[in-house]
Amino acid sequence: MDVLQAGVGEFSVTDPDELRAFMRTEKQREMVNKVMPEAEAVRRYVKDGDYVSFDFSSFTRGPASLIREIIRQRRTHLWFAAKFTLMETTLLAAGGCLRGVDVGFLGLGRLISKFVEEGRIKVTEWTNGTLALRHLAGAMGVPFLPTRSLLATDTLTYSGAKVVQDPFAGKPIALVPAVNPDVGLVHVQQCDIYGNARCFGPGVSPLETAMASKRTIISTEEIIPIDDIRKAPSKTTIPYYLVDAVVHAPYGCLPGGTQGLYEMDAAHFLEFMSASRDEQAMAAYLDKYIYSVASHEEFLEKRIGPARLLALKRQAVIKEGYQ
Amino acid sequence: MDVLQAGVGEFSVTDPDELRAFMRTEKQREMVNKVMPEAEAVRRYVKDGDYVSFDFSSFTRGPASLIREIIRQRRTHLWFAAKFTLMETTLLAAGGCLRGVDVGFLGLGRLISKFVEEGRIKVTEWTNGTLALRHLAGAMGVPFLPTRSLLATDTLTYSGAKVVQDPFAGKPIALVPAVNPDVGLVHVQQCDIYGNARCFGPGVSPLETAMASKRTIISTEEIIPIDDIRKAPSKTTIPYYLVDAVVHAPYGCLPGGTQGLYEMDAAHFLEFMSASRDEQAMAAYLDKYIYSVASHEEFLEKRIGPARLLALKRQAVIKEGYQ
Amino acid sequence: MNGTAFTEAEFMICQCARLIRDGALVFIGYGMPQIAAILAQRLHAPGMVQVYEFGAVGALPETPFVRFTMGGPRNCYRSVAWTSMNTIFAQAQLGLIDMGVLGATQIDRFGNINSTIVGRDYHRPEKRFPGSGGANEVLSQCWQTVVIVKHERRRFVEKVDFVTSPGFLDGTPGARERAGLPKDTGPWRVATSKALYGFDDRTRQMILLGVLQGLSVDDTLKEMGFTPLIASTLEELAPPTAEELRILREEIDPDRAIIGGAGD
Amino acid sequence: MNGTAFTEAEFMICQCARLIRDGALVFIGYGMPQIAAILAQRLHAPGMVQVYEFGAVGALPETPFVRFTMGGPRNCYRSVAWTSMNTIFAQAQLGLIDMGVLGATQIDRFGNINSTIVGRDYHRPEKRFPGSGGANEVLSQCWQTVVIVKHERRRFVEKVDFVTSPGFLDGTPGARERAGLPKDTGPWRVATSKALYGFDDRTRQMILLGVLQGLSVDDTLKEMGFTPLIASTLEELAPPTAEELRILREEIDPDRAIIGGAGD
Repeated sequence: MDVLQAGVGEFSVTDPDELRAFMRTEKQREMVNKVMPEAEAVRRYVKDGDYVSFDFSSFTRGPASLIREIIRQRRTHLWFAAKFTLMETTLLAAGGCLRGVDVGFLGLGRLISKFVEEGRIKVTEWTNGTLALRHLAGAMGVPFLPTRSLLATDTLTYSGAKVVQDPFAGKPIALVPAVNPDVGLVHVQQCDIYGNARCFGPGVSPLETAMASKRTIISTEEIIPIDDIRKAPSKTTIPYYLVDAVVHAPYGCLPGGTQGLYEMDAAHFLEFMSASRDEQAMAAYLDKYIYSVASHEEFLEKRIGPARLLALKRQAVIKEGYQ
Repeated sequence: MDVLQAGVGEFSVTDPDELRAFMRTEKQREMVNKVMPEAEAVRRYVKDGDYVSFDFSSFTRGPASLIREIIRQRRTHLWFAAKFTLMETTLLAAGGCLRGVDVGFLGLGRLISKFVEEGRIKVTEWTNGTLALRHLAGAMGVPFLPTRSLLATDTLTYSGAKVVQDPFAGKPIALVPAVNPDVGLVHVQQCDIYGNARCFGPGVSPLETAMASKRTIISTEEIIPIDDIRKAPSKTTIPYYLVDAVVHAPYGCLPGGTQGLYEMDAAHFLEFMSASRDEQAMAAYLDKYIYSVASHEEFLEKRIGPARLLALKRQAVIKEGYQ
Repeated sequence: MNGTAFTEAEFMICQCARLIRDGALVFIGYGMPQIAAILAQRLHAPGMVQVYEFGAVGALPETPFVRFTMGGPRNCYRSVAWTSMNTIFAQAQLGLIDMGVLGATQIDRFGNINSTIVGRDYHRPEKRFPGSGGANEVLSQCWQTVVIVKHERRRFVEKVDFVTSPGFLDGTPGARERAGLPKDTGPWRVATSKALYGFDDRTRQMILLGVLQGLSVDDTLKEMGFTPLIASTLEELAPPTAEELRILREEIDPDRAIIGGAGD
Repeated sequence: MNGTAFTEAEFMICQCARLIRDGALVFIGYGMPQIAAILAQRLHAPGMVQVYEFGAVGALPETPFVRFTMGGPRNCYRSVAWTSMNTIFAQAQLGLIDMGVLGATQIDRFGNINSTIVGRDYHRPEKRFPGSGGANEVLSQCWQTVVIVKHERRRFVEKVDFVTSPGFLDGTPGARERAGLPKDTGPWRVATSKALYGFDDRTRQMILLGVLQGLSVDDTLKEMGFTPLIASTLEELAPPTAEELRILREEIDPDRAIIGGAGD
């Protein structure tokens, strides 16, 4: 396949057959109870140096409690797929967890930019759409997918895409390599103990993320009986055999919101935005919300409190479509 | 792009930019009432020589009344995507409508095989999965998608796929060309007058079919208010701007079933199977169920009758998940 | 038909069902494989997960089985997920589907399957058949594929007239991998109305593993168009048990549309 | 701030809103484009269809607008469909999305957009910005893209430091098509806090189409890093109307988080 242009960004591809061999032996086909505390899920399935991906966003249905646990356990040298991220990259970088980022959208706030400017965090350029497409390729078990985006830009130059001539229509087209994250993190509204998970509302790519990832950790607002799952199979976003751990995490998206259940905490985001201007302020933020609490439960209890939880729940007046 | 092998089957690709130009000018963005009789929908949007695709199957949620109307209007030289077909190819071929078939699954019964053996119907070989993938490519606006199926078979030799060396992982991989049907036919449980359509239950590729097709005709069991659509946007399988015509066709899948509403008519299928053994019997079948009735309503009234309709409705006792 | 008699279809279905592992994700073809899967689910493999090409996963089908049913509510009853064809074939391509169960018009020494044409000239076939359906994907992508086929000489041929779905191709080591097919996949067992076959690890040739109780090796070989390898220890294949037959005849297919024997 | 005064953000938003056609499918970026879309929807374009990169289509957002909201229930309220990112970008690639509305850090003479770095050395940037987000897709795939940008000299540069999203590239005829980008696409309008620009059909250079009422051409040119073409007939751009300001200030953004002016 003649390559007309090849991006120089850092990336790696998983050989499709190695991926298949992993899926064959490591993904449990039996329906077994996968519910475990967040600490255990992260200890088991997130290793130093892993490529980590998440869904959906910092503001909406993002696995914030799992991200905090990764930081709490002080993982290092992670590479993060920032396909719709606003705060996670800053938190992970400030926590010393991050080696690099696939951008997407790098994140909000000065600090993450500063990390990149100083060369402390590596970056490979992509776009939100091509990162989602790379997850789709990973989910399909193919090494690449074609797109007419990226072409003729420096984004492509500093990506890992290749431009080839389409052998059917004859025009140049970009191929983006599959990504198969070591760990995918997805927060959902409902999940059974086996991992059959339901997301309500729009999302970036929960199914693609779970399929593409070698390990998938689900955090869920609610654990429901499998009988409910079997009564409405179209509502299953992610089937159980893609899932390695189920973490019961009510309010797990905070400071983001979960559609139909609670609104995002805009005041907290302002606090984060303010802290994201310099390292010391962010260190204090991390200490307050992550290191000084032992778990998500303690975070809710000591740092958020029942009054705020109820207020955010009350604000979630729009229920239509989220069930 | 070095092509290691190229199938010799007949197929054509739509230039992605010509497709875009069509989508720009021909797909109506305004929400306008698209409800029309089946005769008008077929007259307007199905032309001699068209490539026609449908979803889902002959037995379940298939657009049978639209297929019958195409035969009734005596379209000719059609090419049909038999991605999950059992009776449609026989009916269309016996009705003189068909020039060729993308297989998929050619169909049940001796007659369609005989047509192919005698060279009266052309065939290009694919598989159910690669036909669905070709629709996905068409839906994505890319000229091809890669797959590890098809390789090393005569199916590939007589398809339109090409084998190339993957520029990322280095292994041979098949590329299947996009298909952009001239007309896509999808039967659904519910649709509003603008074309926002809901399929309940599993299906082959209703969204891919509607996206890939230049014209999409929806036939629907029920017409619902747009207000219902806006209350549960996740239930929308196909958004209105992909749709050109909405045909109100209760029992439109007969002799197939529609999940949650009525069971397939097994007795009718046995009658079809019996007729599908020779041309004269099939001619009589076509006359009885298509040519001698003016419309789907007349088909229901004169050839099925209220007792059978009610019986098939009563048999549909499983409702779980179909709403 | 007395209590111990059984049809060829019943034996094929029981053989096939016995090969289905508990806890496996299994891609189910149309017809006999559906019956075999339900039977396995009701006996030794309650945790096997049925996977259909139109996207249903984990169904617990309602019985009696209604002829033709595949995408309908009875066959898809109580699934864990309803996806789509592209999603489910993607999962097969990812290596998530353990087994596939398929029929065939012809099969050859190396397990290549033909369901397209009989005849030497593709453009003027003696007989045309429906083609791949989803069989090519299943045999390309699932880890182990079980082929269920009636034991007839015309079906077991030295070389299939048309390779619809890939077996071990020409049998040379690594032939599938060289072509780009997923590693370590291919046909695993061939369950017929008389015998059970596997494929030799080294030569990739079909190997006779067992013969139905009461039949001789010659009874099977004489109805084949080629001579397979023969395992050093041959299994005696048990006929359908009373329990298997009860479930088939009373629960799954009382009309005997698939299992046959209605006329006896 | 008196009744006729307005902020730069308010003017940019109103300009942008006026460019949104009724009945168009419009890809909406984060922040100001969201406000502009709601404003257009409430005034001249009730039938415009909002499209978001996470897959929501046809929302009628609840107001007041909550800062940061994008994928949340208020912004996605009463959509006609909730799809996914891959599906919605596929629809853009198919040619179904008429317009896109985007912000930019830098824009150059040929409408190339930079939202990645400022500085000559990619590996040692002076300033790092968030990168493409979905902007590259929007500018590559939508038929017409509106860029909404504050009128500052540092933002209007002869050549962007980094092409995040493709404008007319080097301006040569057919440059986008030669690269494989979809035909007849590209930046269409640039709406700033002082002026409105388009792109010359032949030279693909940015062309000044209009200036905010009360400002001169020089007022705009002196705050640009290059000199654009100037249309033979210049439009006088009306300031925000009382009705536009009422909707912005009372219905959409009473906290003035986006439209500004809270401190006045």
